[in-house]
Amino acid sequence: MAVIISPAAFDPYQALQDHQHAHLAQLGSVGAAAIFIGTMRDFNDGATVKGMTLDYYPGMTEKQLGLCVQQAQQQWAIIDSLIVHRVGDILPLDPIVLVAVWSAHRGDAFDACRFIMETLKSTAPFWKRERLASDELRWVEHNSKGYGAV
Amino acid sequence: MAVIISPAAFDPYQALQDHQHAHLAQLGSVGAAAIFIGTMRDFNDGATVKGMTLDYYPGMTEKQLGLCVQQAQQQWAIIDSLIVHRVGDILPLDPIVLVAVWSAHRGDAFDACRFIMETLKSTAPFWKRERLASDELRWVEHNSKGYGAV
Amino acid sequence: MSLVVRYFASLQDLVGRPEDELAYTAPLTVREVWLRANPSLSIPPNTLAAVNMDYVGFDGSVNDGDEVAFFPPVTGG
Amino acid sequence: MSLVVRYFASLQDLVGRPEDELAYTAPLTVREVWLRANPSLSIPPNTLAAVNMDYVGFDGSVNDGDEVAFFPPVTGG
Repeated sequence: MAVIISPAAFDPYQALQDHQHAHLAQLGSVGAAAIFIGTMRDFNDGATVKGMTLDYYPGMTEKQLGLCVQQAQQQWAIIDSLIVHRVGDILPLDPIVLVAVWSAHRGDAFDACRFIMETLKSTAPFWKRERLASDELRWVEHNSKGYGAV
Repeated sequence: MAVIISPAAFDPYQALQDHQHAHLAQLGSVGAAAIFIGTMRDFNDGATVKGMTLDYYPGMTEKQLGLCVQQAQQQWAIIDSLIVHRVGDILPLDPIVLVAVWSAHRGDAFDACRFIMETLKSTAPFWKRERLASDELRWVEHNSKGYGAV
Repeated sequence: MSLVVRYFASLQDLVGRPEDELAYTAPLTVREVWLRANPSLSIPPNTLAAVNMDYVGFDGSVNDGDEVAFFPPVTGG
Repeated sequence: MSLVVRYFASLQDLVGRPEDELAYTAPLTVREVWLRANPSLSIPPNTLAAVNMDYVGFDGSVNDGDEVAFFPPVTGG
């Protein structure tokens, strides 16, 4: 159940490969992995975005991410999980967040991955500040529900 | 919207990396990827499983997987998708299936990925035959609902 | 007129062959295709049918040259 | 008794400093912590509060040595 907060750019597929090799290579009980990767878009809320800075609350962020995983473990049968979240300066197309859940069965993996992702978005203290094409800085004021149309 | 049916073992993270580099490397509109990986367990329905053979219906399998994706596209805003499915002889811990959906928003990616996976499991003509520890061969008779307890 | 009838997985084991060529004269339903090809074997419960690689009900009709397939519930993924 | 009060993101811009040290004598609620630290500034709508890195309501009480934090809605992920 690893949680990594990283100011360095990361390749989510490499992170998954590394985690799998280190922790799950011999585990014949794993039948399912559900994974979410959030990536920085170059457009948001009607404006072209050139870059982004992600602030966080060291200590509380780790604690809240740990709680997300704990709450998921109480509801679903999880074998392992991995959360990676970028902080600091981020460019369009950079991965921002990775949430992966390994389980015996797909229902548990899907539900737990989505739960962790949604709980992270509403409780983990991260804050995005966008740099627009005009070089104006703008705090992102709230997270969306996650659908294009909403 | 790639569909790959493969008798060769595959590394899902490598497949994702390759697909992403080939098709999505410059795409600033992608904000979310939802991914599912199904892996062969070494235990099923009360017995240790040594290996498995996956039969399919060449032609119909591809057609039905294409329909899964089409139906998902009608319901959610999908930028790209990738399905990889093993056939032939499979060993425990081998990846069997990979479903990935890229979208602008996470809700669309999560919903479409899960829909494709569930639709694949109920409509794509694949059949598993397990080789038990006793060397007995046994057809898997139906897919589970995907939860440990069900 | 003629059809190809294909069997997959445990149903192939049951009928003991991968496919049949079926010549016929009057219109047939999918159920009648099975009965012609396997007169002494009733259709196992939960059997699925496809015509030209699309799922069909057993009351669906077939046309000259169609490929009709019978198989058990699918178990991929 | 004393507290550390921390501000994050747009709330840090608004109050103009990252943190305060606050000395106090009688028991305080979280809301009163804000009022002491920012007497001329009402709490912006949607502000969240944490005590020792756990979310709390504004009527929650604080203890000597606590770290109290105020910040806007989170926007990670």
